[in-house]
Amino acid sequence: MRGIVKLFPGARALDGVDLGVRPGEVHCLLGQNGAGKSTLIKVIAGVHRPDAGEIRWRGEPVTLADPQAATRLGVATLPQELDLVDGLSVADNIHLGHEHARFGFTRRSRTARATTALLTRLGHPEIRPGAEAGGLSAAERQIVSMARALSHDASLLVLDEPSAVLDQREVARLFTVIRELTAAGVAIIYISHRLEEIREIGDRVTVLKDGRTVAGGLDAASTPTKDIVRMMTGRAIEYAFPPRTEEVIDAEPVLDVRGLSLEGRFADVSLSVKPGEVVGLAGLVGSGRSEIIETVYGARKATGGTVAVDGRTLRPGSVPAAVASGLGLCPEERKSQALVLGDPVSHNITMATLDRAGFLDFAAERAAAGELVAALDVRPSDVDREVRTLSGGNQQKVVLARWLLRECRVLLLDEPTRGVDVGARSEIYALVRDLAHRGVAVVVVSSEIEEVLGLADRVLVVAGGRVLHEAPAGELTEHDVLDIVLRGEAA
Amino acid sequence: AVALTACTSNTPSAPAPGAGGGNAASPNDAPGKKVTIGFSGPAADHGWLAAINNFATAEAKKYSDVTLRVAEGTNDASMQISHIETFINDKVDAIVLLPTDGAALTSVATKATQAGITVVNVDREFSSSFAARTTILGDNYGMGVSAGTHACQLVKDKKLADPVIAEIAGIDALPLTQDRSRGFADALKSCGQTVDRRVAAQFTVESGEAAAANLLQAAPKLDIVWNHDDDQGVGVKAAFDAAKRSEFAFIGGAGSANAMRWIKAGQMAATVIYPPTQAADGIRLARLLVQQKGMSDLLQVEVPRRIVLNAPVVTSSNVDKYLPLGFES
Amino acid sequence: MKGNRTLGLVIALGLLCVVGAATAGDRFASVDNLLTVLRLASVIGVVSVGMTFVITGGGIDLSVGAIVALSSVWATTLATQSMAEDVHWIVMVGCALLVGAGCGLVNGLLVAYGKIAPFIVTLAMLAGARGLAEIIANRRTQIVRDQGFIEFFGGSVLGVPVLVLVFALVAAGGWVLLNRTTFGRRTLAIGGNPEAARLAGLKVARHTTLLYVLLGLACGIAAVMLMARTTTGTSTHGGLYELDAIAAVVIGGTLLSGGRGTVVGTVLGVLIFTTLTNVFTLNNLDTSTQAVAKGVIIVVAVLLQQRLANRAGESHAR
Amino acid sequence: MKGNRTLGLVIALGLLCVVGAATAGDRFASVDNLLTVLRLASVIGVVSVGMTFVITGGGIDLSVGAIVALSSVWATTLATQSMAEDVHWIVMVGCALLVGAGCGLVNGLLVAYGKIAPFIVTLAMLAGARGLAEIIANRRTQIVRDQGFIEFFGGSVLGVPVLVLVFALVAAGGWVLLNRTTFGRRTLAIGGNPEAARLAGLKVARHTTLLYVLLGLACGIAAVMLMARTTTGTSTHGGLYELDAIAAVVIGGTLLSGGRGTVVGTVLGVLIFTTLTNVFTLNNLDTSTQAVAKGVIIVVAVLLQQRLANRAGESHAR
Ligand SMILES: Nc1ncnc2c1ncn2[C@@H]1O[C@H](COP(=O)(O)OP(=O)(O)OP(=O)(O)O)[C@@H](O)[C@H]1O
Ligand SMILES: Nc1ncnc2c1ncn2[C@@H]1O[C@H](COP(=O)(O)OP(=O)(O)OP(=O)(O)O)[C@@H](O)[C@H]1O
Ligand SMILES: [Mg+2]
Ligand SMILES: [Mg+2]
Repeated sequence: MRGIVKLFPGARALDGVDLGVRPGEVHCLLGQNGAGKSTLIKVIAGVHRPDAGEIRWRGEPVTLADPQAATRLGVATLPQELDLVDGLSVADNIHLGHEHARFGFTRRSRTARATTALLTRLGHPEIRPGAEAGGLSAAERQIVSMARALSHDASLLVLDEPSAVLDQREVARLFTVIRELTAAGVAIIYISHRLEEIREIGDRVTVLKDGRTVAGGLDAASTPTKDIVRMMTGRAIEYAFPPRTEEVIDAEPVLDVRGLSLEGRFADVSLSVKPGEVVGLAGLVGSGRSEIIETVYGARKATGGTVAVDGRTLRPGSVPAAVASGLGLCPEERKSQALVLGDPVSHNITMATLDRAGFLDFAAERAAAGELVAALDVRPSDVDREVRTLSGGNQQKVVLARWLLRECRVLLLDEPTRGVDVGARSEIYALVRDLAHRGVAVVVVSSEIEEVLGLADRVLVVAGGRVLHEAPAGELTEHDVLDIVLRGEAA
Repeated sequence: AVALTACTSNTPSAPAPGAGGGNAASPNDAPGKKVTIGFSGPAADHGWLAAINNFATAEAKKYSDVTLRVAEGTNDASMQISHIETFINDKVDAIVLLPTDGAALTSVATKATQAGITVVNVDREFSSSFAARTTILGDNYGMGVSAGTHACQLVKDKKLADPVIAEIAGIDALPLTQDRSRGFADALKSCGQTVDRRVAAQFTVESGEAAAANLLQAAPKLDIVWNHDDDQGVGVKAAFDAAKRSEFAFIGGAGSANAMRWIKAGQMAATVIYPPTQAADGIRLARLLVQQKGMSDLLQVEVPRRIVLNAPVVTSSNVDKYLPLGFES
Repeated sequence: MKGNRTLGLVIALGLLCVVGAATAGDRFASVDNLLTVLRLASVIGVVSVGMTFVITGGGIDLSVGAIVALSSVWATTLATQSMAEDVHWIVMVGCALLVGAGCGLVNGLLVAYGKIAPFIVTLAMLAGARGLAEIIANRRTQIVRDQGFIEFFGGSVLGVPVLVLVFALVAAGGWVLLNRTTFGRRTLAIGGNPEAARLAGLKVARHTTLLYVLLGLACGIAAVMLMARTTTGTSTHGGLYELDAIAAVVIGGTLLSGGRGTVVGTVLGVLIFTTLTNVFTLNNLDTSTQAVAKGVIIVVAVLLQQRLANRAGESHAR
Repeated sequence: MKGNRTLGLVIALGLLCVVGAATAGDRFASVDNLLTVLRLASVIGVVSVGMTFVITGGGIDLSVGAIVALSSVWATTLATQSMAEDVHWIVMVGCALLVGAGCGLVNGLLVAYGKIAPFIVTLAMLAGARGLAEIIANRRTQIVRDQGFIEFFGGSVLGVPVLVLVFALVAAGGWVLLNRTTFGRRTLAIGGNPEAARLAGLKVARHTTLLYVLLGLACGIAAVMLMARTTTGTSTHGGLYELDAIAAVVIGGTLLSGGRGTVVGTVLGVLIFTTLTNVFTLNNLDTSTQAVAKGVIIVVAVLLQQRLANRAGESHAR
């Protein structure tokens, strides 16, 4: 690909991108949030038509007019925003558009067999081909999307942040599959914000910045991290966690959860968070962490146990009650659970602060939103832009901004750095720490155990809907956590 | 033709049991064999049809030997067919049917007749004469003719040169509306006039008001307005009053009590009666037919096959005679 | 979930039948009455099955009644009828289907390629088709003269009325199409997530157009059935079918927002509404009371059904 | 985009006026005719403004016409009217508003807390409320006897009819409420993504209920206006208002799926439909031709408007 340009109303998403991918290699695409990675992918997938530039496939110039054309060439993509059809089964989702059929009639047992084979290859034979996609957890959906991309037998496989919601074990499985594919000569374009993954799986790296290629074909294993980060961000960033508060907090806990249960999901979860403390929930995908904090927040109605803020018990199953007493939640799926995609950034930021009846003060609203957008370095920093047009990581910041504006006392973060770039990631870490300093109690759920350990003061290890272990973060290593989880699962 | 074999009391809430209406009482009213009658009509979504229903049920209550089954009113021919089928399954003795569309209900009515059920066809005629034992027709074409003739009379009386004549029709898609309009146009032709403005409403007060409001704008000066239906006429009148327009002669249709009162008060020139007692008459006839009685005012021992009701014009000169017959809509 | 939803409808229908049998006895529980209910359900049933596809695919069609009217009128014009006399009554059937499919095509093209909201397109078609029907028929009821036609569709095969048979065929065909073919899978995908469907390489616009054509065809079939039932073609046929059909589809469990559809549910929905009317009529309720009762029953039935589905869902989760 | 959309409507309305003036001359372009059009637009306009809120909030209401009917009937019963005679006609107004809001409350509670699809709830209300209206009125047209009432609402203030004034007030109030208050913003959020709104701590159920109450109230106001206009209360009032109101709202640019709403667009939508009928009548078109023309005009207008919006959108990007 040479000199690819893509214009959007009011934005130059791609401004002359060059990219060359060889058969059998894993080509990593790096860049900050909004650099244009996903847009480039969509051009390759035939979703967007480039406004300028040339695409060659095995030396021949091609035009990718629509997704079908790309599929015909042998390009399969796993898009960043998981686009599964909720009402269809797993098997149907995977084979949508290239169904096993005879005379238009679906061949169901064959489809099911093919599905099971694919899922087994990805290490998830337990996902039923007949299950409705709408009922799956985020990680399971990611697996299904991956299976969908694999089902095409493509010669170029494009993976846009496939590991964002996966835990270590899952990522390892994914890498095994990728290696199998490359061994068979399949080319892979791999996008991730986790640099260590790039080192592990990547062969070459292309770095994008502001819609331009700043470096192409770097060696993935040998290029120093510092250089890559500088190329991406234009500055050097220490990829490190901010220091914890040393002093012992002896205040009463703000959030006190006792024996919380949700039948069939998790049982007897107790946790308390003091002001200024960061508590992490570590565990594998599907262990029930998301559900625990959603239940704490009142988004799901607990079947047992209590949630108390400042000693006052909250009405179970009532989000407004939780919000009124100072809770805030950044949910796992920002697109479906947090954002009104068609609304401007400013509206999305002020959404949780509208509980009083009355007139709107536009100037104040835009000013407040603008301040937060600047503080969190949301790009572009235009508060009137529809959230839909923001890149994934920037959308995440908008959700964070919402709760910063509300100045809540307990912040529940579910995968806060999902899809967030290195730079922004460290900004978010700093932000969380800063909030803790200001006396906010924070609960963090993340599939990156490293992140939980690095960010939290205290860690609860969750598996199978039970809290197995609780310890100060400093006393645990990644290995310990995995060990506890695996033992817990075996038990 | 028999005009208005209706009951003395026009309000169904105060039935006069056993009374033979304004016409002579007859031994026919004496209780006889038990008769089950099924009645089905269009959706009672406007005053005249509601009056049809009310009169019918009230009439049935007067007879201890009549059991009336009323099917849900509907404007869907297919639904009405299934109502009739239900009646046939039910083995009722007689069916009084005011079809949403005469032609559409013909085949099912024929089936009922073949099943030995006495079918009385009301208002909208079947397309086959084998479908019903007796047909009671309000005369839609005749109604238009009456209105048109009266309009011609007015033109002559007032010596109007080049009069502007307007027509506010009911639901335009219904054949009955077409018949009325045709009658009106034909009668006007006889005195060399034509309809200058024509709007259609939906037989409802509201649509009448809207149609009339627009009509008044379309025609800055009017001489004669014929409104097909007195029920929508309430709205038409409201529009006239709101616009303070009264330069024209306002002729109504159907003959509601409201219209009669306006005529008496000089706010309306005339109305053409279209009796809402047809179905009630149908029920009486159905009962007679099943009990094998004749009509007492006729020498004939059999009920006639076809009765066409008259469409008389009510004006200030004869309103007192008709006022008791006006239906409250 | 889906199974429970259908179960709820079956129970609702069952209860209705019990009430019918209890209040009207043999008059309700007779073969004749059953056939009456089924015959009535047939016409609107065919339209509703078609509507299931359009709604599942994320659309809506307000013009079904008008299309039925136009098809019936066009198929019974003098010209068509005399041609049918010369050839065979199949000409009338063909004409009705063609007109229906044609209207559907116009709807589909405007929605899929004109990118106008389906609500607006079909509202325009509602006005347009009915107006055209009135103009063609000159607002008169056109009588079907071909006895062969009436006898064929008015007849029975092994005791089952042909109309009911047609409905059964359409319903069965619809079920297979929705649940067992790629066409059906794609319909669900397009209704559930059009963007994902596009990414998966589906021809969304073409497929959407096809859905409307399919519904138009169903309207054409319904027009033929109505012509046979009433022996007429008129511009007043199909009045308020849009509401009845959408109601049956939605009560049946198809999501109005698309992406989830059930033909079985639709059929049950149609049967429930038709049986309700039948039971009312047998019990001699007056129309206004019927309307009120209908409103209350709809709400109570759906509430109960939801409870049921939830409870079953919970026990399933355990 | 939004501005362009409205511009498209303004242009459509302008064209319509040009056609009106060209074909009907002074009869169209007179103050009297203008007021007639506005008066006609007022009643359905008030309902449509209310409908804008419900649709923007992600719902739909099919029962508006029935609620108008029930309110008008209840407010003109013998009992209410004689109480009004003793006290003041304001009693009738209060009664209509209360009945409207009450029906809206029932709708809202069933949708928001009963979690039944709005389509089904309001379909049930449509049947129920109209049935109840018929029972109460015994299907008679009840005449308003209070002259004070009729004179007040039939009168004018500074040459502007009171009805038009009421419409203007409702529209202005609606605009402020939707665009300038937290209530409006919450409505947009809830319609745009109810799950996100819920997780942001908004009281989604309560708010949704309020939206239906608001629309019910609008229906009550419309009932009062209709009572003044027609001097009657009857169960046939408000026929097919659901279609008219939804059509005006959707043509106006409010998304049927929720999350985006415009009161100005709705008002323009209502005016376009009313003016269309007026121009047709002035030109003495028969109803069938009107219907066909209406269908074609709707489609062409929307297509043009979309082109316009796209072109403007592109030039904006340059
Ligand atoms: N539909 C659109 N309309 C307008 N602007 C868009 C649209 N889609 C993307 N953009 C803009 O294009 C730029 C590139 O976005 P893209 O999604 O490609 O970023 P990315 O590199 O994938 O970021 P991330 O790592 O956050 O996913 C961003 O500035 C974004 O705001
Ligand atoms: N609505 C639902 N219906 C059925 N199962 C569900 C539903 N939501 C979650 N689950 C299941 O509950 C389990 C716990 O999911 P949850 O999302 O809480 O896990 P988690 O620990 O947060 O992991 P992750 O979010 O990374 O997937 C998963 O196995 C998931 O499939
Ligand atoms: Mg991206
Ligand atoms: Mg999770």
